[in-house]
Amino acid sequence: MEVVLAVIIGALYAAGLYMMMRRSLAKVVIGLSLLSYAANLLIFTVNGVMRGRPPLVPEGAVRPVEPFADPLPQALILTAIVIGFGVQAFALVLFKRAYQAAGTDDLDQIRSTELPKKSRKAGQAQG
Amino acid sequence: MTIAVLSGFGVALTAPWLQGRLPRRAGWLLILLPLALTAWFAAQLPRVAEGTTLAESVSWIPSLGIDLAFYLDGLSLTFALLISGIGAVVLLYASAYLADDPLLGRFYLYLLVFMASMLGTVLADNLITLFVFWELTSISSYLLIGFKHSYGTSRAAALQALLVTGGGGLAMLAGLVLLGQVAGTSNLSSLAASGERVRASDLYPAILGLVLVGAFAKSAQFPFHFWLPNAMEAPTPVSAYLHSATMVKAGVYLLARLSPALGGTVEWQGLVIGVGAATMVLGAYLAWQQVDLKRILAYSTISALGILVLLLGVGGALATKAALTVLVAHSLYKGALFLVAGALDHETGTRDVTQLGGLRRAMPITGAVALLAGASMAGLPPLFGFVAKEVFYKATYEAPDLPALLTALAVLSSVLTVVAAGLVALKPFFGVRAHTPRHPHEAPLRMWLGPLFLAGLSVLLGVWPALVAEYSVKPATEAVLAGPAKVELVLWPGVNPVLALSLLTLALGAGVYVFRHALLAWARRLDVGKRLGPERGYGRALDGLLRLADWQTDLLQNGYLRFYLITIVAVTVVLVGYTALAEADLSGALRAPEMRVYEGAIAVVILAATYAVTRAHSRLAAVAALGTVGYSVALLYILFGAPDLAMTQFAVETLTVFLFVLVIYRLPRFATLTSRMERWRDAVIALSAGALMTLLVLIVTADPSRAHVASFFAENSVTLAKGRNIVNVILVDFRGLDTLGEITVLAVAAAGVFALLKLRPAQARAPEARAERARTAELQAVPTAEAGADPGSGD
Amino acid sequence: MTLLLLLPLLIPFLTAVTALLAWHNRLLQRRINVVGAALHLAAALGLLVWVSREGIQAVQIGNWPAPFGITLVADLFSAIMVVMTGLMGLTVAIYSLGSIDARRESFGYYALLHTLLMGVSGAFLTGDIFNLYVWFEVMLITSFVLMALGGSQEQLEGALKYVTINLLSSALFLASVGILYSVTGTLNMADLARQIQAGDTVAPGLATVLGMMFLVAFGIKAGLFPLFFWLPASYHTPPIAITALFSGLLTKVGVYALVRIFTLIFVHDIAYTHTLLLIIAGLTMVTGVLGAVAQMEVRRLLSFHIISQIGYLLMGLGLYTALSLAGMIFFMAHVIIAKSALFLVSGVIRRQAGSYHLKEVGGLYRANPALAALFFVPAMALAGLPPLSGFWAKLALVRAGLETEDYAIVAVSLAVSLLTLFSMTKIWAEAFWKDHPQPEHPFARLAPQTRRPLLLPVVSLAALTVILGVAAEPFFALATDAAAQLLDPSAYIQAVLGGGA
Amino acid sequence: MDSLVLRTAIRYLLPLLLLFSVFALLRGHNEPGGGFVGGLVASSAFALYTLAFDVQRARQLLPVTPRRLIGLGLLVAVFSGLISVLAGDPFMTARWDNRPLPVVGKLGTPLLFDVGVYLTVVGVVLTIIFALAEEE
Repeated sequence: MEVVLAVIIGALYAAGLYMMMRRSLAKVVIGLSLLSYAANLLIFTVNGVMRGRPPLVPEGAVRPVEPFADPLPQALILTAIVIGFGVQAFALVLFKRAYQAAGTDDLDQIRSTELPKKSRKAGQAQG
Repeated sequence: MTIAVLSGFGVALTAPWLQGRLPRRAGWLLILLPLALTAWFAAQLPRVAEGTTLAESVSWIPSLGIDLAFYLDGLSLTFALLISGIGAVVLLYASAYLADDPLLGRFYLYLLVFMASMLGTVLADNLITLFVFWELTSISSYLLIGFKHSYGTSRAAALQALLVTGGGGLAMLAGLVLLGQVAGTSNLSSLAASGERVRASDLYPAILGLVLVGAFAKSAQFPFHFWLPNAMEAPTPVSAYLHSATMVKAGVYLLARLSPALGGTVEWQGLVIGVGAATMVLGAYLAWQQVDLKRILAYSTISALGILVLLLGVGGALATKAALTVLVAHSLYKGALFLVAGALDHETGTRDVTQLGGLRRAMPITGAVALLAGASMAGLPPLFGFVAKEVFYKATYEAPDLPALLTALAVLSSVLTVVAAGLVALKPFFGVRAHTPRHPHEAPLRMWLGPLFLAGLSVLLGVWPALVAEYSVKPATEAVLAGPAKVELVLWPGVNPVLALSLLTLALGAGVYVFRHALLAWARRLDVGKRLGPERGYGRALDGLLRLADWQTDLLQNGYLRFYLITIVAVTVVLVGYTALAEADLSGALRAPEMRVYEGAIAVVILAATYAVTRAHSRLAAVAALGTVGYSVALLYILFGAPDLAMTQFAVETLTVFLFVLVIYRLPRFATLTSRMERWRDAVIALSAGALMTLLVLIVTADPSRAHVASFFAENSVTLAKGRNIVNVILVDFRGLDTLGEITVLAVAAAGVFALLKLRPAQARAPEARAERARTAELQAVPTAEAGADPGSGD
Repeated sequence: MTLLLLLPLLIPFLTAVTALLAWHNRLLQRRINVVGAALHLAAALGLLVWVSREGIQAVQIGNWPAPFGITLVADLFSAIMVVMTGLMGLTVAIYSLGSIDARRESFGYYALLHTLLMGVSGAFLTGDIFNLYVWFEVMLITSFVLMALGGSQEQLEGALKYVTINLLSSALFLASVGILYSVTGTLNMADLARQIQAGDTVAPGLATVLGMMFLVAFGIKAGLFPLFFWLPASYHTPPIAITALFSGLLTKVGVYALVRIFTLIFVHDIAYTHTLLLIIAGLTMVTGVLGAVAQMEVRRLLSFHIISQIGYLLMGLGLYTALSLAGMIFFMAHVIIAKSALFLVSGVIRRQAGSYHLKEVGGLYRANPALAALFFVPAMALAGLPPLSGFWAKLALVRAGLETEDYAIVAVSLAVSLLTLFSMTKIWAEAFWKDHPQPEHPFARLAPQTRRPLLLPVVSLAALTVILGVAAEPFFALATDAAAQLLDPSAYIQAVLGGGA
Repeated sequence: MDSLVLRTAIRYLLPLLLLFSVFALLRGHNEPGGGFVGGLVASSAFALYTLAFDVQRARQLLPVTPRRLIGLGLLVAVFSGLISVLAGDPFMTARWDNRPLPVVGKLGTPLLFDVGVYLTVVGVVLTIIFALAEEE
């Protein structure tokens, strides 16, 4: 299964990065989402996928039944998912506000903080 | 000695305050310091003349092997006396010259800092300590050249001097560090002993080159000379002090100081003599063509510095003696002449020699000083300049290599120097009284006392040269040669070829002076310096630098987010990918997939949904596809034994979709903005990054058997941590600190969303109005970020 | 005593929470802010004293033995960095009192400020690579919010790029940690060091690949060439107090992380990794300083200089000798102080002369001589002029480079030093020496209640650059000790894992 | 999104979901669940309520503002870790009361920590959702 998951991870990365390279704000934020799926799934996959077998100790026992999935990556991913959620929420709202402030969602026109010297009016070049 | 150096810095810091308190007396009070220093150094003369040296050392930064070490021998004492003595003269002079300047306090500050740094430079016994003071002279020189800071020319000249000498200084730093490494010591006084080792080292050419660049830049040697005439933007006392008598001689000092370690080789002689000779001739050639008094003096200073460097290149007792004699003579007459030029400027309002004439009645004392100092410069007996020129000629005449050429060049430059002396000392005071912008009076006492003293010294030492020979030139020569030397100076050496050359020089000089107008026209036609000179190179380099900087910045920091991302991704792919292919074991990465049908179904769904996200034409479709990916990933988590992950992923996914829907509807519809070419390019880069990650996963999963800390958690989760859900136990106990950080992230994100939505700029315009995009106008007058933050609404 | 390791995290955390709960009481928040920052600095100094007396200290959070739980660990380098964090925190906390507007204050500015300090301190003190990720995220999200707080168009546009690029870096960081765990089975950095040195659990080639991934992930945060784009795009947009804080701390955390992993974990193939670091260092210096040369806006100019200075820090790491690492640590302290001082001064320039743009200001040399001095000293320190702090830092690096015969990087560093001097004199000539372009420009006097909070931090920082330079010995000796600890990680590993492990 | 079905459904769903969220929180130490999941479920319930009605009414449902909830959650979390510091152990060393309770299992500081997580998550999600919904 790792091979298939590896392909999925690659696809998620590729799609996420591709979306981030678009000019539209909305696509960039979607790309960020894909990227975090990819990273989480990557951690999950490289640490050995095992069908069934959650890292739970049965009632009354003192240790889980072997073999069981490594609980640590799961905890890491859980942390990463939650952090990712917070950051995504912020990014979403930030992008929305940036759109409102700049009046466009075309990133090629959102350059007012660093316009090159010679093209102060380049803003409308590619409307 | 340490106190002598450091007191200057201490007093300097009080100067602005003192000037504020006692505007009339501050100058008189401050001059006590250089006077005291002069007295102290003068008191050391007899002992040093006997061959004793003084050394002091305070530990400064032992971790770097740097001591605040000072060392006084004949060479440093000669310099120290010039620095403190002329310092006193200049300080006194400046108190009158700049009496009306509101920034006089700061002037004293800079001047005293400079004086202390210069003393530090010539007294330092540690290579790095020397460099510290050396750079301090550069920076105080910067502040002094730019003293008339309102003028663009002053600022440009200050910058030029700083860049040229500072750049040379940096090269020198590398040279000094290497020298210290090769010699095994950073003590200047013990460097001579390791001269053999240094000269034999592979690094010797590099050390020599780097140190010479620093010394030449500081001492205005060709091709770095151009900063010095431009530095005449400084107030005249500064020119007199820094740019003729002291700072520019720091390079000469360093050459003299390091010649026992570095000198005597073919490389040394070739470079030092060559550069010195070129500078000597060039300076003299340019000096007499100038019309500005200060520029005449500046170029002739360059010429004199060339002589000094040339003589140190020749080396040996005779040339070294000559160098030190010229050094003293030049400092005395050139300092005086600069101050005279300042007085003329101050009284008449111009420094243009063509506009000056017949002032001897209006300014008799200044005129007399000019005459004496000018005579010394021209090399007329019985002034000290004559003595110096005699030994200079003798040294070239008897030079071991190329004596004829060197002597010819020496005579040539001296002839032109005579002309320059005439222009400065005769032209303004004799002949027809010219009309000047201001009605001239004699300069005030404080402005003629010092120059008169210096000119007087030129006479005294000319008549009695043994005085300077015994107390200064001889011990200094011995210090340079690192051994005993027979040094005598006499006013009248008898009739010999050298005397003949001196007379010839005067005669030719007088001739050229008389016919200078005709010769000038001829020389101007021939002039190539303006077109090809190194100053033009400096200008070009500066322009080129600015253009390069603009080009690079526009190229890299162009504002296109996607360009940034593409670059970063490409760099990652290249760096990580190359390393993976070159260094990692790829075997095992290629293997057949193994899976169950329902797993395959989920995989297909994820891949299809992922593709759909990238191809979606509507926002809703994209979000729906994204959600599908998220929920499918959660399914995978369930299948592979991660129920907690799955629950969290489900919940988070639901909320995320909810947020997306709330927000993304506020954004415009999807539109295809990029060209097909760009999309392909991006797809290739993105896919290669994806492929890289796939490869990494395959490499890593090829060998699944590893000992993990997991067994510890399994072992102790129930017994010690009292929980059966190991994932949760990790989150709240084993790695609770992660979770604490994590909820902090969440809290801040919430605060951020809240602030973004509720805190708007004070004069926010409606988005619709923005969308109209009066873009250009807006960019010109970007309301700054702090518009609301600043004085008005600020707190 | 182990509490000292925790206090640099707890104090800002509690300060932030208190400020959050005192949401509507602005005055109380302002007071808490200063008290919290002062306590943080005091705790940091206490930690430094403790570590320099007793050696490397570690505490196992939750009392779980390493490498199973999370370890907080302070060696001298960490402790020095925490002190710098405390110093920046206090200076900016005070400066903010006089420069941050009431609206930002009432939207949680002070809570955010202290959360940032917590995140940064956490990153410096953690001994666990995933925990490092968490602290990075705390620091990042807080910086995102601070960057955008106020919501002006410039800020939002800058933040947009800042956020996107940094999230890319975080995703890469996270993936690298995941892979690292899968091949070593541990997240504890000391344990990682041991395993990769031993070379039996993980193939050295694969370890190098991981090193490259971390290099890119941290390199983005540190602002290395060619990954620095987010920095000049955004650093000049928020209020100057925030910019100063960011410049002092954020990129430095990236550098800290690079130093940590490339002295502790990935030192198995120095010929490859550290040579690469040197090449990147040179390019970072040059592109950064050229960017600065091209700017006429003070904040942008200084922002590009941050990048250039990062190059020097990386040079110290890449040379990887006792002297170069000591120089790097000294440089770090120096540049944090000098650069923040310059940013804070530029805020005063803006107030008095009316703009951040060099074409639009001038005349301050006469109007405010004290400010001129307060600019000149840190500016010259940054340019590496002796005997100020920057000189000793550069001298150590140059000497280390000449000793290892890496002449190219030495030549580049010296040339860049000259260009730094050039751009510092540009600000000096334009803002101070030149007359104001409007002859009758009124130089705003600082109101008494803003004067002290604005000038006190600047004066202190400028004084520090002088002290760090003139009395460099104790600081350099400390840096030398810290470098020795970095170069020989056995004490670190011992402190974290204990004797038997 | 005016939907009578949703409104009616949420009236009954809300208490159920909240109850479930607390259940997920409390049993999280032994079965899948925990503070995060619990907090997310609880806040989803309020999110649905907001969707069905409006922000005002959703706010009224809460005894404290979400912002307070965040502060409270953070304080509880850090306090649970500080208890052991007072006893001289390292930060976050767990302390347990060994008498098991029904549903909850044993009481201990990690559980208290999880309660802090729960409160913070609810506060955070509600802050975000309310702020966004008020934009509409």
